[in-house]
Amino acid sequence: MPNLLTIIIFFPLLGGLLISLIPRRNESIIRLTAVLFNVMTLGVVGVLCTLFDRTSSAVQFLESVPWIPDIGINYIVGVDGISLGLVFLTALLGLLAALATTSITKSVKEYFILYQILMTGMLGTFLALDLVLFYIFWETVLIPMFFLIGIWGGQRREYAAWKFFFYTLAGSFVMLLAIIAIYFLVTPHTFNMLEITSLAPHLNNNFQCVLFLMFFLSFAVKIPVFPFHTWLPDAHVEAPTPVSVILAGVLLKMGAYGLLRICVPYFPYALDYFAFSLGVLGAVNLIYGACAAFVQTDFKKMIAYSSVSHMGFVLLGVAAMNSTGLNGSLLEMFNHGIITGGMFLLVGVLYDRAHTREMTAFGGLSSTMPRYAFFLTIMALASFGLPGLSGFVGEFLSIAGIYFTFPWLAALSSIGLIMVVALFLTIIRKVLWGRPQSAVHWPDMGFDEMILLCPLVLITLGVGFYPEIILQFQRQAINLLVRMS
Amino acid sequence: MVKYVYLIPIFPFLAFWLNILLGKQLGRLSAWIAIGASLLSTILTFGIFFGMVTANVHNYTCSLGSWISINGQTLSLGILVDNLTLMMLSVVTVVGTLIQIYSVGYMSTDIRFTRYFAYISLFMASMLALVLVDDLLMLYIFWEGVGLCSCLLIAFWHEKPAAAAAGVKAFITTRIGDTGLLIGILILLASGHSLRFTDLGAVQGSEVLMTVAALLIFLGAMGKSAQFPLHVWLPDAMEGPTAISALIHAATMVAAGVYLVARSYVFFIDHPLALHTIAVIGAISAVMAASIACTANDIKRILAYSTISQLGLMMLALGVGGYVAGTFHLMTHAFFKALLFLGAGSVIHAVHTQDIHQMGGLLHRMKVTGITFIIGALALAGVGPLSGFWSKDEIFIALWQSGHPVLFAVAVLTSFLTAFYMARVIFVAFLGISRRQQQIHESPLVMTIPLIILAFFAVFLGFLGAPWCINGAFQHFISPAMHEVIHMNWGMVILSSILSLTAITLAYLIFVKGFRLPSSGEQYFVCFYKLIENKYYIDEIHEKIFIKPFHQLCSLFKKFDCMYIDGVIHAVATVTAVMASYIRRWQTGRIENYLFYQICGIFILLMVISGKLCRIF
Amino acid sequence: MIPLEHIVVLSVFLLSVGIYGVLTQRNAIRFLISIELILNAANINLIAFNKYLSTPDGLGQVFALLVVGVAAAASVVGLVLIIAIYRLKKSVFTDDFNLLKW
Amino acid sequence: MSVVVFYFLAFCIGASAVLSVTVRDVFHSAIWLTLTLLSIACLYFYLDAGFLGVIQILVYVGGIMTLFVFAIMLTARIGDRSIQQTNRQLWPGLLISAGAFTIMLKIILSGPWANLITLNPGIDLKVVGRALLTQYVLPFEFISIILLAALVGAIVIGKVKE
Repeated sequence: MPNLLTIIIFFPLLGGLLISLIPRRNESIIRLTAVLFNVMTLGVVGVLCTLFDRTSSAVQFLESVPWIPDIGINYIVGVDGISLGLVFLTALLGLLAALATTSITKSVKEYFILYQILMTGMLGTFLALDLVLFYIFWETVLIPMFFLIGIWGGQRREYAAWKFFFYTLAGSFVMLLAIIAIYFLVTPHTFNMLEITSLAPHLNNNFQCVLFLMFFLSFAVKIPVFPFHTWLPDAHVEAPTPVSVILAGVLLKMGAYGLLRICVPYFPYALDYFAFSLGVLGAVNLIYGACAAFVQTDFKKMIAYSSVSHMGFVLLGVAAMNSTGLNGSLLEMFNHGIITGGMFLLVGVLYDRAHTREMTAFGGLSSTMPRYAFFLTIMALASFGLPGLSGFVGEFLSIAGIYFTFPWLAALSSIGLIMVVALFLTIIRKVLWGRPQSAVHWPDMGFDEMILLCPLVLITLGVGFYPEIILQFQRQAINLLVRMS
Repeated sequence: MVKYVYLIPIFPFLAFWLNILLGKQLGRLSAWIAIGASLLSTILTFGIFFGMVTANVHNYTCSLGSWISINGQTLSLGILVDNLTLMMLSVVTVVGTLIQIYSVGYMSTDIRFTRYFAYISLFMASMLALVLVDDLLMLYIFWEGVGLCSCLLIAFWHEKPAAAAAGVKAFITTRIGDTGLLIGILILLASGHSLRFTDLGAVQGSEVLMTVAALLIFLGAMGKSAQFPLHVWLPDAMEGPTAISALIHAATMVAAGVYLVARSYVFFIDHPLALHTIAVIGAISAVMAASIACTANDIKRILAYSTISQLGLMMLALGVGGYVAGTFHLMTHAFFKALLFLGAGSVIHAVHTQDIHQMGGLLHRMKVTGITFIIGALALAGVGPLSGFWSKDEIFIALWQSGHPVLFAVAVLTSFLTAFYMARVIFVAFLGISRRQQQIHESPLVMTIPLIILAFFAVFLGFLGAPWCINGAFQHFISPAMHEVIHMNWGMVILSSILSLTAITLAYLIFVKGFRLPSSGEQYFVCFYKLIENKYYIDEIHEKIFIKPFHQLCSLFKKFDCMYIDGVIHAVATVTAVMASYIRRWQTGRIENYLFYQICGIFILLMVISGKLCRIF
Repeated sequence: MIPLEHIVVLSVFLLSVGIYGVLTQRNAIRFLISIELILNAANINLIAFNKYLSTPDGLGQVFALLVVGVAAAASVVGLVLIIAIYRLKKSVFTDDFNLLKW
Repeated sequence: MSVVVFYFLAFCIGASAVLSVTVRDVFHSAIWLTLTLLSIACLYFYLDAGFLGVIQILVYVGGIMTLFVFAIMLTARIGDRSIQQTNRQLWPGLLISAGAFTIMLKIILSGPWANLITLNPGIDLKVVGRALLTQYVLPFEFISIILLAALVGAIVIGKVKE
């Protein structure tokens, strides 16, 4: 299949178009169509994974078509070990989030149209290999997300949507400037990311540092890195469950992906120069996120802040600049998508029953909702990195990587490891243990809810027991990255 | 036979999944699945045990496949079976199986019966795997696994807030140690060393760095083995079911720290400072916990402190080079401490209280429990010829030979205190008059049979290491390189006998005869007593130094988020909004204003171009 | 013949009066009247240039004709709008309406 | 002679235009506008555009002015003399229009007009008609559509809804 990636990117959009043709009263058909398209997207991604040559570090399935030749913009898409895992993650979480939309009852048609656009944007971001194309997909994600939060969100949805929008937009503009700058700085002028990979490292050191910072700022907002993280708790809390899943599972990865795709290979000098600062930011993220999460009273906000904390591992891995750290970083991105996606699904399950997210309203669910307790426990354990579950591998590799480069930072981050444990155990204690707080007996998770979490739990266990199933895809690409930086 | 060794943890692991996934359908069958699994493991263990002993094989390693590669090293899941492993395997499987059988009776009325057995199976699997693996990282993985099971089982009765809090506390406290262990592993990894236990002896590198690594690894052991100052979780852990206290918090998991030190002993022995630290920490823990145990009133807490103290003794022994003594005590302690806990559980099951002052005269009501408990207590007190006597003797000898008089004195003091508080428990709770009116029944057979079996071990296991009996079989077994003949050290035997007998007599005088100190001395004593009764205020110090600042830090961060970061964001937004509120007044909505602006614009345009136009003309 | 610029000045004057009317009158009908003045100013120019510059096909007149047509259409619609809004609000004064606000 | 006629017409146009935007009574203002339009028609005749002059009278004076008068009468009270007829930007408006006039005057007076003039001997109405229906048929048709649309629109908007 020559145009596999184009199919993957635009297939969800096609679904969106199709949905726009369905009369709005046929809600169930709309839902079915959306799910069907996402299943097929996942299927195509599955085919991609099997066809992917994991022994090669090169970009595969490359497609290049001139788009606006006058200014050198091409439609270039390709996949390598760095993006493959994230594409799979996107397709998987996309399907699960499309399934988990029982709580969406308002304007279902518009919801799914926007959702499908969002999917195209995310997949495109991970697959684009032309800076302008990358930027366009990057922004494509922003707009549907703004509406998804602003229309289908909770109480303070508009505030959250605006906050998210402006934060990210501010970052994106800086990135656009950087993209234009890099276009004019490299000779021959090009937007082709693969060509820039070989051209940009020859830039003058000062340019490298400035461009690095510009790109980093934009990615830092998305990751999010302290102190640009405050959009995240609001956006995550106000977004409806499936959107939170996408937001935490995929959107945050876009920033980290950008870091790996652009900042690391393009600006080796700058990376070297800023590595320590990056590591410090990572450690701060880790500790700050865990601490801030610890005192929240809103369940969803706790999980949201814990994402901030986990993204600290990703930063640490990047700052390590060695294959261990980068492998850990990328793996942690994948794992975090799976785990936090599951966590948000679980919060959603509870919210559907209790209509509140206050921690004080829960308690003792371990006895009344044993299945829920099972899933939440596994996800929480994976979140704080219990060995044998996926979270551990990524965290361990990141910490190991940073240890090889900056031992003291690793020691500092290890404090974060303890805090994360405290955080998730507290969640377990408050939600699952103790006496039931509510007089109402909430029903346990149904089949439809469990079916969403099962794949996530299986992946968590699988990756935890045998991380090679993910690592084998990314290893060659990471090795190449290390050689370049 | 030995090549099937990897099956040992697999059986309980399968039992775990079976129980956790099919819990409701299985009902009471789940207990027998768990027990069956661990029985299979036991049988396999002993099969391998005798296979290896008869074939005179001391070492077996195999690799089950690579797991991950870091820094150019491929870490694989490997198995190392040597005599230490075999000893641990036997202890874990035997004690584990007995305790599971006991649990069938003990937990019979619990609503989460199946989950209990699921967790305990998971624990067995992790613990057995922990013992089997051949490198530090793998050990760390299962190390966390047992920690998790410990946490889940402590908080098993999570409806009690104290239990839930204790579960969390246990995990976090041990996690502090584990993080140290992780960093220690990283240090070894970063300096390019293999993490295999068999290669640890050959570790080279900067002395300071390696000593730090050793100390950090020991930090992990401290957390798990509840050594000062990370011991605070263990007494709280007594909120869990007593059978769990017996299995995890007395016999097996807490011994994992000692096991870790013993396992990487070749590494520690190269770094005297680290070894010395182990000895000192062990000594502090031993005497501190023993003194607290003298004043505690909760039977389980007494045993918990006693565990800390005994683990301290083992660490002490290891720290001064008494490898054999440490491991020997580890083995004997596992059995008699499990016995004591199970006995205590049996008592609690019957009288529904844990305060020893509310018990009394139990021996007459609960014959089997009483007698086995007393056997266990005497073994712990080091009364010959029970098992504790022999292992304690080994420790004394090791300390004596190492030539540290202070440490030796600490050990002597500890064993004196041990005998004293165990005698106290017996005199107050089991002998004397009954303080309860209610009918007290002996526990069912399913609970008493494990007690009897354990009592059997508590009595006879020591002979394995007794010098005159089968020529110190244990010593030669655990340390195959040693060939010298073990001699009886009669001095030590007499010393420890006198010690325990004095302590028991003293306890008899105080708790039975009501003997009191002269009042002048009492005044002086009260202060000291208060200090001990409050466990040296260690919990409070922890609270002050770690927990409170942590909470304050968290609140600070939350505030920082809301006030400063969001404050800046909101300030930017507000400035924009204020500016906009002025600018938007131009938008009056009146057509004539708009036209006016438009014409002004045209006018300005005309002004600008008029000069140019004139020139063109 | 009078100079062309005089006619142009006349038309510019008419335009200025129209602008003045548009800017200052609050009565919507006077508003429309002013617009008619502006349109006629344009028409005068078209006719005058047609006369003074040699345009054999009468382009200026053609366009003037078209402007008249458009002006007619515009004033018809404008007046009807005024009547409609008068019916609604009982006023034709433009400063009574700020529906375009924000 | 013709010069006098032109300046007279110019005066009529200018004066009546000014009056039409300054008198208080709207009705009077409509009358003054009629005079302006008539004078402009005369100017067209003067400029050899007789057809346009006729059209001007027919469409403007006959059609549009009637509409204006109707509109004024339909909207009661607005002709009242007591009502303020100018809005708050009287002086700015005056200023800007005067300014615009001055600056345009300046531009016009600096123009090289004399060189441009090549007088047209007179335009045949036939030429205009042919041009309108051949070369400029598209704008012509366009205007008719606009007129139709205005007609329909006026009816729709002006209709009293039940």
